[in-house]
Amino acid sequence: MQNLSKPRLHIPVPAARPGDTPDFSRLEIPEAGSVRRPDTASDPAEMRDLAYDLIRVLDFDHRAVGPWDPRLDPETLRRALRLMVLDRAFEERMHQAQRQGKTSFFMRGLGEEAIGIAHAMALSDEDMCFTSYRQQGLLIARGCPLIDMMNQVYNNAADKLHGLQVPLHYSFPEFGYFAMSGNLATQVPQAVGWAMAAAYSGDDRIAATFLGDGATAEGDFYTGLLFASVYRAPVIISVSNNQWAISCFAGIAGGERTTFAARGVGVGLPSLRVDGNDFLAVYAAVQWAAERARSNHGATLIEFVTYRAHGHSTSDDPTRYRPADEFAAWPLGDPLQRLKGHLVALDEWSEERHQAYEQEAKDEVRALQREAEAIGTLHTGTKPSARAMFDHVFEESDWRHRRQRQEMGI
Amino acid sequence: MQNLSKPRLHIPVPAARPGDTPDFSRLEIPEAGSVRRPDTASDPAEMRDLAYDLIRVLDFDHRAVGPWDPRLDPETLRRALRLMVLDRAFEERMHQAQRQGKTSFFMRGLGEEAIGIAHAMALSDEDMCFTSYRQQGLLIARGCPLIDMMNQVYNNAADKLHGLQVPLHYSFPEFGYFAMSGNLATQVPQAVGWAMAAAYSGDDRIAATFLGDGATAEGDFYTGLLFASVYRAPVIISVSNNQWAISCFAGIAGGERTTFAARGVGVGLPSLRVDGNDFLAVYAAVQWAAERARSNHGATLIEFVTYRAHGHSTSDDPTRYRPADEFAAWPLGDPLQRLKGHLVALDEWSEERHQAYEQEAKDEVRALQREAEAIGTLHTGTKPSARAMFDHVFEESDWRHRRQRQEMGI
Amino acid sequence: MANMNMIQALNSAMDVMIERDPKVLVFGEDAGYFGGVFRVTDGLQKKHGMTRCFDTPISEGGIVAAGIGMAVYGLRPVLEIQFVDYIFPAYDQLVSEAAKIRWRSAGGYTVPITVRTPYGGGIFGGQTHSQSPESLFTHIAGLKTVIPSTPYDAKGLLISAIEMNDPVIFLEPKRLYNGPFNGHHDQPVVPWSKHPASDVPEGYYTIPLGKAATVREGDAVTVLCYGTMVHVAVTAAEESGIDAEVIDLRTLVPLDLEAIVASVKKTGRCLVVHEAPETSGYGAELATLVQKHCFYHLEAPVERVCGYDTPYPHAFEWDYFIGPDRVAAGMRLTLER
Amino acid sequence: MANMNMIQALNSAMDVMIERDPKVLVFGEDAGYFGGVFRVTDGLQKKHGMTRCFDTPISEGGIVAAGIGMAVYGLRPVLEIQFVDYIFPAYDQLVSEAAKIRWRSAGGYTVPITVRTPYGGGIFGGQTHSQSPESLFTHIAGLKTVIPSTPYDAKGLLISAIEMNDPVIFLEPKRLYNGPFNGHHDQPVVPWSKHPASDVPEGYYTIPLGKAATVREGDAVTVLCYGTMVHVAVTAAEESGIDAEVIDLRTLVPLDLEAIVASVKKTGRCLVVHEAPETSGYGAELATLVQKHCFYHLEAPVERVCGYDTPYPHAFEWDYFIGPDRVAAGMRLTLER
Ligand SMILES: Cc1ncc(C[n+]2csc(CCOP(=O)(O)OP(=O)(O)O)c2C)c(N)n1
Ligand SMILES: Cc1ncc(C[n+]2csc(CCOP(=O)(O)OP(=O)(O)O)c2C)c(N)n1
Ligand SMILES: [Mg+2]
Ligand SMILES: [Mg+2]
Repeated sequence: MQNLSKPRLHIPVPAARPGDTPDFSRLEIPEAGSVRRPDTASDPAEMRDLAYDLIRVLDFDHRAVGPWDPRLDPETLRRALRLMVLDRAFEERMHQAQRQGKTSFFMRGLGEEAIGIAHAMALSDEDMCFTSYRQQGLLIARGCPLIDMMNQVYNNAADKLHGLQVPLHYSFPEFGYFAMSGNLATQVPQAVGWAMAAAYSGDDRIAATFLGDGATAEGDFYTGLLFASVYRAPVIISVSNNQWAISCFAGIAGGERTTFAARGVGVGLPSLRVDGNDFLAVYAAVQWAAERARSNHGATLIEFVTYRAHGHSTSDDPTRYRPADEFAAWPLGDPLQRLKGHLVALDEWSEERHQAYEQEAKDEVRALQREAEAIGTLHTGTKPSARAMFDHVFEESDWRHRRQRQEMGI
Repeated sequence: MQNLSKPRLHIPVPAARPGDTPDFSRLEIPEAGSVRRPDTASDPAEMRDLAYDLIRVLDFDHRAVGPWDPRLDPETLRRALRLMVLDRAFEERMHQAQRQGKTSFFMRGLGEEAIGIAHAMALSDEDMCFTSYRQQGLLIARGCPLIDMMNQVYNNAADKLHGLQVPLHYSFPEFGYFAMSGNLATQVPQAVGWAMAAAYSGDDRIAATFLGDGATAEGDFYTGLLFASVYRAPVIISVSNNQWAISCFAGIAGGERTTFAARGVGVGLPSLRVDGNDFLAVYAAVQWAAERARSNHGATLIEFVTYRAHGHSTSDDPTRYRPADEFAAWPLGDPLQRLKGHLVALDEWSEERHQAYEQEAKDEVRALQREAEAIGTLHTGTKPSARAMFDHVFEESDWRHRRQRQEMGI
Repeated sequence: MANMNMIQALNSAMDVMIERDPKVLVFGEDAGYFGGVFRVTDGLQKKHGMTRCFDTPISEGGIVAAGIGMAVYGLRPVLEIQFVDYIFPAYDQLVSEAAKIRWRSAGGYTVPITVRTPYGGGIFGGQTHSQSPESLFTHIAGLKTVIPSTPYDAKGLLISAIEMNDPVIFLEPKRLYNGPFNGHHDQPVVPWSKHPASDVPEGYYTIPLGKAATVREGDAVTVLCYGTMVHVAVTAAEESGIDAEVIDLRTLVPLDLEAIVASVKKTGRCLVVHEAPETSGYGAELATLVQKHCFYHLEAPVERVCGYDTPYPHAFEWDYFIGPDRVAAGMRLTLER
Repeated sequence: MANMNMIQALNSAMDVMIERDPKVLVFGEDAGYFGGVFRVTDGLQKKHGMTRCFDTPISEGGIVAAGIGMAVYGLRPVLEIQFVDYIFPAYDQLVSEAAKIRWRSAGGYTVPITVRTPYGGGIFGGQTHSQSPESLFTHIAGLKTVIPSTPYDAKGLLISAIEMNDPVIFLEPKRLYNGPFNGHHDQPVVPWSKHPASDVPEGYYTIPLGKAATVREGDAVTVLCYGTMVHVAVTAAEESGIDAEVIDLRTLVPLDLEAIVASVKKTGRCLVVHEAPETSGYGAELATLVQKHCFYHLEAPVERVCGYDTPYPHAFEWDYFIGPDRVAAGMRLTLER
C-alpha cells in the first residue's frame, strides 16, 4: 500500500463530539507540586522544560503543595473566593438579562474565573491590562463598580461608552483596563508597545495581555511575542487555553503537535504552562512573571490550561459540536470549587459561610441590576444620545460630522 | 542603584559597526560531524535539540564527516561546484549591467549560492519552489536558460514577463519557480497552501519556500509555520540567516535570544539548524526534510546559517552600517571555496580545472549577455508592448482596460 | 425548483460545485464540522468528507494565503471569512498577492479563489459585525467584487464566482440571510418563502458577473444600490410613491456601466445608496461615472445616501442603518431641483 | 532659514520634535542606526540616543501595533513604513485599531501616532515601490491623511501631524524627495534649491491640517491634486497655456471643501489628477463632492486623469506615470464642452 506513505491532507479531529463520551486522555496531568520553580532571574534557555510541563499547586486533596505555593494568607484566599463567586453571579445575571432581551449579546468566563481574578490580585493596580472578553473578573477584582459594567452591557444613559460599543467590550482607564477590541489578538502587540513605552519612560508599571487558544493563530500574537523578545518589554502574555474556539478544539489552533506555551520558546521567551483552574498556581505564575518583568528581565508567556464551561457566547449552542457533559469530565475541575475546597480543608471557610456569601453576592448583583435597569436597557428606558457616534471619531469632528449630525437632527 | 533593576527599553546592537573589527564570537560552531541524524520518521518532540545545534559535514580540512554526509559521487559534486561558479558569474555580470545603467536594479546571493543550488539538486524538478530573491542559483540549477533570466532583468522584447516586473522577480512555471513577490514572507503560507493542495490531491510532489532572517519577523512566516504544522503539509521552509536584513543585524529580527530554527519548535515542527555555506550539509538537510515530507511526516523548518557577502541590493552601500571586512572574518567561509577545497582534497578537481571552468562560465555568460542585449535593455533596443499591463489584470479585461488602453493609443 | 432562503441557496451552490468539480473545496473558521456561525456550510463536511470542507485556525491571513497556494496548484478554493470586519489581517494577501499574481507572472500563475464573507448592518452587531468595506476592494486592480440580494442571485453568482479564473470577493448581506429585510425593523420579519426569488433550482446554474438587474422600473429617478439596500430602496419607492427605477448592481467590479447610463439618461436623476461610510465609498465612483457619462441628461446633482463617516454604533443601530425614509428623502433631494 | 530638500525638511521636523518633546520617538525598518533607506531619519539616533530613534523587526503590523500601545501609554510615536506598498500587513492595526480606539473608548484612550511612508511612482520601482493607496485610508473614519508637495509644507505638516491627537497617515511623495519633479523624465533633474519652498525655518513651525493651497491662480479650469502631481499640473498649465487654477489639497482628510468649491464656482470646470488607479481612487470622492456642491456652475463634467486600473509596471514607468501632456489633455477635455 505505497499510497499509505504518500502525503495526505491531515485535518485535526477532537477526541469527542456530541454523542461520544468525553475523553481528556490526551491531557497529561503531573502531580501537583512536581514542577520546579526557577529563580526569576534565570535564563530562558535554561527553562524550556516548563513550556511542556504543567505547574500545579492545589492537589486533589485540596492541599497546597510544592515550590510554586504562593503561601497566601487565609484572608487573601477568602477574598479571591468571594470575587469568584461575585464574578460568577454577575455574569450569570447578565447572561439571563440577554436571554430576556434586555441586551443583544453577552459572554461568560464560567470555569475560567481564577485567571482574571488571580492576575488582578498578583499584579499592582497600576499595571495595564489588555484583555479579551473572558476576564471580567479582573475588572471586578480591581473594584470597578458592577453598575458601571451593567450600564455598558445595557447601553443605557449611564453607559460610559455612550452606547457605542457591544456589550462587555468595556473600557475603564481608571482601572487600567484597555478598550477591548472585537478583533482577536490585536491587543497583544499593543500591550507590548505599552510595556515598551513604560520601559522607555523609566516607569516600573508593567503590562498584561490576554487571549484565547484560538486567537494564538493570528499573526498579531507572534508579532507581540517577537517584539516582546527583541525589546525585552515588561509584559505578561497570558493564553487561556480553554480547549475550544467556538466550535473548534485547540488542535485546530495548533495544539495537537505541541503546547501553546511552546510558542514563547520559539522566540526565546520564558514560557510557563499552568493549571488555569488552580487559583494558587495562576497567582504564583503571574507573580513570578511580574517580578521578572519589573526587574528588567522582560516578558513571559504563560499558557493557562482551563476549560470553557459555557457556550462561546449567547449566540452559541455548544451541544452542536461537543459532548454536553464534557465540563463534568474535565479533569482540572472547577476553579471556584477547588479554591473553596482548599479553604474548607484549611478550616478557614465552611459550606454555611459559602452559601451565605453566595446569597449575599446574588442579592448585591440583583439590587444593582434593578438600579441599572431603572436607568434603562438596550431597548427600554433612557438611552445615551446618538451624538456620541460623531463626537468620538476625532478630537475635533470635521465638517462631515457636523453635516451628518444635523442630517440626523441631533 | 534600584534604577538599574528597573525595566529599560532594550535595543539590540550588533557586535561590530563600521570601524570596529568584525566579531563573530557570538556564533558557536560545533565540530563538523558532531550532530546526530535522527530517523526521518522520528517525532519532532524528540529532536528539539537540533534547532539549537549546527549541522556541519565539511570540516576545516575539507573532509566530509559525520552522519549527515550525503555521500555524493564526485560527478555530482563537480556539477554543484560548476553551478555555483556559473551562478556567481551570472549574478556578477547582471550586477555590472545594472551599474552600467542597462537595468534599474539587481540583487546578488554572493556567499549564499550553496543554498539555492543544493535545494535544486536534493529536490525533484517537479517540486514547487516559492523563493525570495537570493535563490537565482536554484533556477539555474534547474536548467532555466540564462538568456531568459537576462531578458527579464533587461525587460526587453523577449522578457517572458513583458516588462511588467522588477528585475529578478522571475516567474518560471516550467521550472517550478513561483512568481516572486516583492512583499516579504507572503510566499511562505502560499507554499504551505500549495503543499496542502498536493496532499489533498494525493500527489507526491512537495513544496519548498525560502525567506531571510529579517523576513521571519512578518506574521506571514508564523502563519505558514502554523498551517504547516496543523495540516501536516509536505513543505520545507528554509530560512537563510545571512546575518543582515539591509542594515539590521539578525538580532533586530529576534536572533539575539534564540535561533531562527527555534521558531519551528514553537509550533511543533521538526527544525534543523545548518551550516549554510557547507554544500553537503545543506544538501543532506534538504534531502532529510524532503524524505519526511514525501512519506507523510509533514513539514520541516531549516535555518541555514550563512552570510550576505554583498550589499543588500544595487541600491545599498553596506559599508555605512557594517565593517567592510566582515565577510573576510566570517567563520563559515565561502561555500564555493569550501566545496572546491573538498573536491581538490578528494583529488577530483584542481586549480587548473577550476580556472578553466571559471573562464568557460564567464565566456558563456558574456556571450548570452551580448545576445540578450542585442534584443534590448531597459532603456535601449526593442521593448515589450505596454499592452501587457492591461492584458494580465484579469483573464478577460473589462471595459475600463479597453478604454484606458485606447487612451494610451495601444 | 426548491424554496430556499439565502443561506440555503449559498449552501446549495457550494454543494453543487463540490459535487461537480473535485478541485473545489471549502474552508474557514468554524466552517467544517459546525457548518459556519451562520450555517452556510452546514452539512458539507458530513456529506463530502473531511478534506472537502474543513475548519481552519483563526488566521484570516492564513486562510487566504493557503487558498492562494491551493489555487496556484490548480484547485478552486472557496474561503469563508467569518465576518468581513475580520478580513483585514488577510488584506495584504488579497491586495498584494491574490490580485497581482496573474499580472506579475504575465498569466503564468492564476488565483481562482472565492472569498465569501458576510457584511453589512441591521443585526445589532456593533462596529465589528456590521461593516461594509466594498470600496476597499473595488479600488484594487485584479479583484472582482460581487454582492447578491436574493437567494436566486446568490446561488447563481456564487457558482459563477467559483468558476471564475480570477479572485472574487463575494460579500453576503447577512441581514438578508433569512429574509428580504426592507429596513422596517419595527415590522414583523418577512421570510424569503414569500419572495419570488426564493424559488431556486436545486442543480447547477450561473448568473454572469458584470450584469446589473433592474428590480423596479421607473421614470422619476435612478437608484443605484446593492445587497440589503436593494430591498430598502424598493420599499422606499413603493411607500413614497416616487416612481424610482431601482438598479441592483449585483457586481461592483466589473461594473455594468451601460445599464446605469441607460437608466440615468432616461430618468435624468440619480441617487446612490450604500451602507458603507460615505467618504470614498463605492458611491463616489458611481456618482463620478454618472456625472461624466450623463452630464447633459442630469437635471440635479447625483445624491448619495450612505453610512455616516463613523464606526458602526451598537445602541444606535436604527439611527445608523439606512431605512426607507432616508432613501426616500434622498430621492426627493434629486427631484427638488 | 535654511535651504532644505524634502528629506532634510522631514528630518528637521522630527529632530525639532524629539528635541522639544520627550514623548516623541521614531522607529521603523532600517530607521535607526542607518537612518532609513531614503535617509529621512539620518543622524537622529546618533544625536538623540538609541531609544529616541531605533530599528524594528520587519513587521509593519508590529511597528503600528507597538506605536498604538505607546500612544495609549501617552507617547507620540512617529512610525516609518519603508514603502507604503508594504503597509498592508499593518492595515488591520490601522483600520480596526488606531482609527477606532478613541471611538470605542468614547475618548478614554487616544492614539496620537504619525505613520510616515513614501508613496508614488517615477522611480522605476515597479509594482511594489510605486503605489498610491491614499483612498484606502480616506475611507476609514478615524484616520487623517496628509500629503505634502514641498519641503516647507512637509516640515510644517509633519509637525502638525505629530502634535495631532489622532492617527495621521503621512504620505511622502518619494519622487519629490530630491527635487520638484515636473513629469519630464527626459529633462535634467532640478534640485529643490532652485524652488522657493526649499527655504525652510530651522526651528519649530506648523501648517494646519485641512487647509489647501492654491499654487497657481487661473480662471479656465480648477485642477485638484496633491503630492508629485502638483508640480506636474503646474507644468501642464504653463506649457499648455491653459489658465488653470491648481489647488494642492495637502490634506485629504480633513478636506478643505470650501477652497475647492470657491475655485470651481469661479472656473466652472474641474479636473482631478492622481497617481492612484482611477476606480475608487480619491478622485472619485472629489468629483462627487464637486458635482454636488457646484452643480449649477459646472459647464462640463468633472474629469479625472488618474493611474490606470492595473498594478504599476516596471518597464513602462513613463507610460504609466502621469506627465504634463496627459494632464493638459485632461484640462482640454473639460474645456471642449
Ligand atoms: C480577527 C478575528 N477573527 C475572527 C473573530 C470571530 N471570533 C470571535 S471569538 C472567536 C473564537 C476565539 O476563540 P479563543 O481565542 O480560543 O477564545 P475563547 O472564546 O475560547 O476564550 C472567533 C473565531 C474575531 N472576533 N476576530
Ligand atoms: C513586507 C515588506 N516589508 C519591507 C520590505 C523591504 N525590504 C526588502 S528586502 C528587506 C530586508 C530583508 O532581509 P532578509 O529577510 O534578512 O533577507 P536578505 O535580504 O538578507 O536575504 C526589506 C526590509 C519588503 N520588501 N516587504
Ligand atoms: Mg478558547
Ligand atoms: Mg538576511
